[in-house]
Amino acid sequence: MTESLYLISAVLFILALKLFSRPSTAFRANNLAIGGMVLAIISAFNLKFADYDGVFYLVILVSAGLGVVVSNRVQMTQMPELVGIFNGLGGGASGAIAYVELSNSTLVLSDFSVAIFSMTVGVFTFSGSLIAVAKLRGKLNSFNATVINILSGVLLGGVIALLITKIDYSTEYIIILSLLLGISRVVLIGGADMPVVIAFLNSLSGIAAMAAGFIVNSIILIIAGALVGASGIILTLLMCSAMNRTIYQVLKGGFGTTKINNEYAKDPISTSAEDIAIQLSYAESVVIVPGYGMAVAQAQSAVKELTNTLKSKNIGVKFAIHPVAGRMPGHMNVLLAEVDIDYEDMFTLEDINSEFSATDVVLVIGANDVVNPLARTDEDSPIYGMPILDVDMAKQVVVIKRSMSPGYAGIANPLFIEENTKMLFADAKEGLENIVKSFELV
Amino acid sequence: MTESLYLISAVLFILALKLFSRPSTAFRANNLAIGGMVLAIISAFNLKFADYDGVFYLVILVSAGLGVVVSNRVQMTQMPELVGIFNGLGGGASGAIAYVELSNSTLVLSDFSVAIFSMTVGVFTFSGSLIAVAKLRGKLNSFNATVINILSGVLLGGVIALLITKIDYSTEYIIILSLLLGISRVVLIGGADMPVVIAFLNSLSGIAAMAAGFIVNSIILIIAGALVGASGIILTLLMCSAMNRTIYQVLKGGFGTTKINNEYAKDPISTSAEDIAIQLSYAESVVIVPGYGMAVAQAQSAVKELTNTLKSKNIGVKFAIHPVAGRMPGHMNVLLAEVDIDYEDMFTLEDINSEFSATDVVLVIGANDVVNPLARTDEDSPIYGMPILDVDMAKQVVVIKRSMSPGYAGIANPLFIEENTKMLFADAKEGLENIVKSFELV
Amino acid sequence: MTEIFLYTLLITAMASFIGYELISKIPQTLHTPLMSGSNAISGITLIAGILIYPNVVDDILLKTIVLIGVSFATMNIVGGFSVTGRILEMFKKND
Amino acid sequence: MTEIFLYTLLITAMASFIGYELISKIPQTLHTPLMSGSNAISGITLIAGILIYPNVVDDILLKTIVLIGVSFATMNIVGGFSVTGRILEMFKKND
Ligand SMILES: NC(=O)c1ccc[n+]([C@@H]2O[C@H](COP(=O)([O-])OP(=O)(O)OC[C@H]3O[C@@H](n4cnc5c(N)ncnc54)[C@H](OP(=O)(O)O)[C@@H]3O)[C@@H](O)[C@H]2O)c1
Ligand SMILES: NC(=O)c1ccc[n+]([C@@H]2O[C@H](COP(=O)([O-])OP(=O)(O)OC[C@H]3O[C@@H](n4cnc5c(N)ncnc54)[C@H](OP(=O)(O)O)[C@@H]3O)[C@@H](O)[C@H]2O)c1
Repeated sequence: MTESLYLISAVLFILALKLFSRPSTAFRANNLAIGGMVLAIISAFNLKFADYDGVFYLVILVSAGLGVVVSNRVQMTQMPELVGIFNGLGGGASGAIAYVELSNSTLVLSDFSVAIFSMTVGVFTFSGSLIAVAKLRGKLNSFNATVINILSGVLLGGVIALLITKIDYSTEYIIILSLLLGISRVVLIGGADMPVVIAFLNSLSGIAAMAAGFIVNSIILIIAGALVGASGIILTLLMCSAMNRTIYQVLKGGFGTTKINNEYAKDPISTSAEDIAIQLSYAESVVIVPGYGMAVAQAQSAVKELTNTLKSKNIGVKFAIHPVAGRMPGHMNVLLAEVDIDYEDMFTLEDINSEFSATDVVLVIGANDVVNPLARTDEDSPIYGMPILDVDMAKQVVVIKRSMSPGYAGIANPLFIEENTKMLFADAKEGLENIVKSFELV
Repeated sequence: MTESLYLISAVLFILALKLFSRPSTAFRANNLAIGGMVLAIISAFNLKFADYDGVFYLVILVSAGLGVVVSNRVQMTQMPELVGIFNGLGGGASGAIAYVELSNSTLVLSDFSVAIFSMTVGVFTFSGSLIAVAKLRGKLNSFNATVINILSGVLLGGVIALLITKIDYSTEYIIILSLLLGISRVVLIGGADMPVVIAFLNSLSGIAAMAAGFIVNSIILIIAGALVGASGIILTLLMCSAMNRTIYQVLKGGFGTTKINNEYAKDPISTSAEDIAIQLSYAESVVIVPGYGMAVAQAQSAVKELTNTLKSKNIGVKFAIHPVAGRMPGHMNVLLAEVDIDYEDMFTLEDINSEFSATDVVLVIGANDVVNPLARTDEDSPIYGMPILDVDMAKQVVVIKRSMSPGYAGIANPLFIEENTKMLFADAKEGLENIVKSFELV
Repeated sequence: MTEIFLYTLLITAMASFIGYELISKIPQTLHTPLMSGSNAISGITLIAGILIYPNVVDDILLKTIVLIGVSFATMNIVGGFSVTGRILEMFKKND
Repeated sequence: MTEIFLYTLLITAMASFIGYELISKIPQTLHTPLMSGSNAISGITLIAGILIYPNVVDDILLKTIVLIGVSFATMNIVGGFSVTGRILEMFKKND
């Protein structure tokens, strides 16, 4: 009887995804998903709680506690890393379970291959995710692409050879090779492509769970795994198309490593916080474009303060959010939501691009590639064809960043030297705070 | 092996529904659904074609031939009736199969109740659909509601009583009672509510098929039945909400039978085809609102001619289509598509309502309730709250209908006596043809 | 409750959900062909007729009734798909 | 191929399809919590750990490995849902 609870659990997961489609119902959706998970767990125990020893419950308790602590301590700017870590854990779990199943000699051949698959994918996800996190934290640089490509080829060949020749005792080798494969694959990919990698690995961890479901014959694992698999794939494709690159190009690696002539034809017009305050106070409509720099500077509260100041002067403020601004999809939205900015004021690229020409001042805060007009004009540029926010159409543009150095794509941004653009060279947080202070003097 | 073809069949049905969402892919969707059906049939035969005698194949062949002939002969204006008839056949088929299953003494109790359910629903759908068709054709009038309501109650009681007391030989009684129930239920409902009834019965025929699937243990029957059930329910609810009535109110019946004071406070301004031609030739933007009268008059070709004439004079023409204009959802769209009017020129209520105030002339062709402003203004009106096309906001309105008689809801329409409204009292087809002719003289 | 029955229930629920999601997205323009097309699909009961026919060939009454069901379902399927095709052809032309 | 296996395949296909349809509709604003939430769901492997643990209690190595898997999955689930809740709370405030 309890075993059939998974039916309800599946329905809850699906309903959760459905309710996730609106900010106002998404919180409830998360609770439904939690409910689905709890039911699935109860259904798995099937009232045989006594079959489990103290260690088992202790491990669950301690791990759950750890999960709570970590998730409550983490800063919103570190979400990409956190998702990466959890993802690695999920993959590792599937890998471990599949390994144990493989040692069960009664497995039929089809289950055996599924278990091998689950283990390989799980372990690959585990090591790949950890490397991705290290890269996100900037602790690794891209290695020489060709060498590592050859290495990965050899590793892959090794796995296959072992699979064909010596099935019985090769599981440990496969684990090691999968680990290496995950490391060597991800190490090749540029740091800012890590969000794509993490979404992709997330999809894989779902697929590994699904495969585990086929082995232990649990339909809820299959369903949940399939849902996660679909989610990861969609986010991956979405990021790729927002960068106008194929998933193959991203996972092949090497992007952002070619050196490009990045000299500017003339000097930018630099400005001061006071001047920006004056300029803003004459505007009727302001659009703020946040980017990765806002996250780095933890400048979201300062953004909120500036927004309040502008609104108190009856100046209209909107936020234009590029799908890949920052370091994960929806990253900017979360940071802005954290400081209570209404999601109704956040606009997507499609919704706001036609409005820039009627905007008085656009304030670009630590964003770079997502507002680079070369994506529209320069066919040779690595970002050519990527849909960008057309801020250069606005009457005036103000950019806050620390220097003229390029963004992730490593290319110069002619927006910075345009006639209607002024640069404020400062840390985003300090810069914004200074602007707010200057307002009090205006 | 062949038995597992139903997996592909299920996938094809689902893909078909997905592709149905755009006019450009819907034709392909229909072919996918046909493919799914063929596979399901092959899968059911499971290569045992020899187990079936000549009569069986003959029946299939003749019925298929009949289906083709009827579907190719039918006029697009008769679609509501055709759908009603096919629906009845589907229900009847489920009823017949369930009856035969019931005579199989090895049924377990749960299967037995499912079979009873399938039979009741199927037979009910059969008789109800046929009455609905008769009503659509105007061959029946609404009976005295109270008497028939009591009768249906007694019938329903009888079915239940038989079910409880004497399970073994009661199947024939149940069939008769279900037949009667279908007749008596539908007979109560006003003629123009028949589309809702038919969509509802369509949903029921899907549910009957689903139930049949549980008995013969065929998952593809269950899936297809569930899909049809969902489709019918959605269309039912959609029509109800477009009329601002609940499904309960519709199925209870009696709508449109109360007598209302329908006298007009003043006389309408009547006009001639020549005057309309002149009026239209001075317009820059024209919106055409087709209604049931266009279907009755088979005026769609004349509409097309007028559209061509207007477009050749660089006058913009759009079509405003109310969700329940005509006698089934999408009815007007099909009639217009039949004469090659582009579906991009057809607008829904939400899309066009804001445009009327900027429209020079609105041409209402045989529509009535869907343009009745009382729905906005008169709380006592039976159609109060129904979303309508706000044609009275336009600069000028021209209405083509034969008389001042009301539409289905049986209430007067103050639009007809408004100052900026002119009436052309004529059959829609003749009237339009005269307007086109007059254009040649202008 | 056997596992297969539970799976069947799950499939039923999922199919209804998928139907609901997909059909909600179909625009008003296509509601008439949607009605006639889904109507055609409801003739799927033909499958049930095929499955039980071999068991009843010896009983002339039951055989006749199955044949009636088969005939109805076939007309429903063939006629329904064919008229839907006719309608959708009209929409295709516009491309 | 047993019937149950076929049903399982069907359920897999339907679940993937439902996932694809529903997730495509989630707006960009919610992509970060979507990622962390679906991530939490992938900890469902915990179920597999629960199911196989009783079979391996006698083998200390296997038992340890299952426990590692269980621990990872639990952190993934609890941490993932909890941080997702934290994020979504921020969006809720706005109503
Ligand atoms: N979000 C995703 O899902 C995702 C996924 C894959 C790839 N990406 C890639 O990530 C990039 C995102 O574009 P983006 O415009 O947000 O970022 P970006 O192009 O990487 O530029 C960020 C800018 O912020 C500035 N910055 C750094 N720290 C700062 C601080 N403390 N204060 C002020 N400014 C600071 C940097 O300039 P200074 O050093 O001069 O200050 C830098 O130019 C794109 O190239 C995109 O393709 C994103
Ligand atoms: N479409 C659906 O799915 C659906 C479903 C349920 C209910 N309904 C109901 O059906 C009605 C549809 O509204 P509607 O505006 O399309 O139709 P309507 O309100 O029924 O009015 C149709 C008008 O057409 C005129 N007419 C009839 N034959 C004509 C001819 N040969 N030439 C010119 N005019 C002719 C009639 O007036 P004369 O007799 O003066 O010519 C009549 O007033 C609504 O009440 C709606 O609630 C529709």
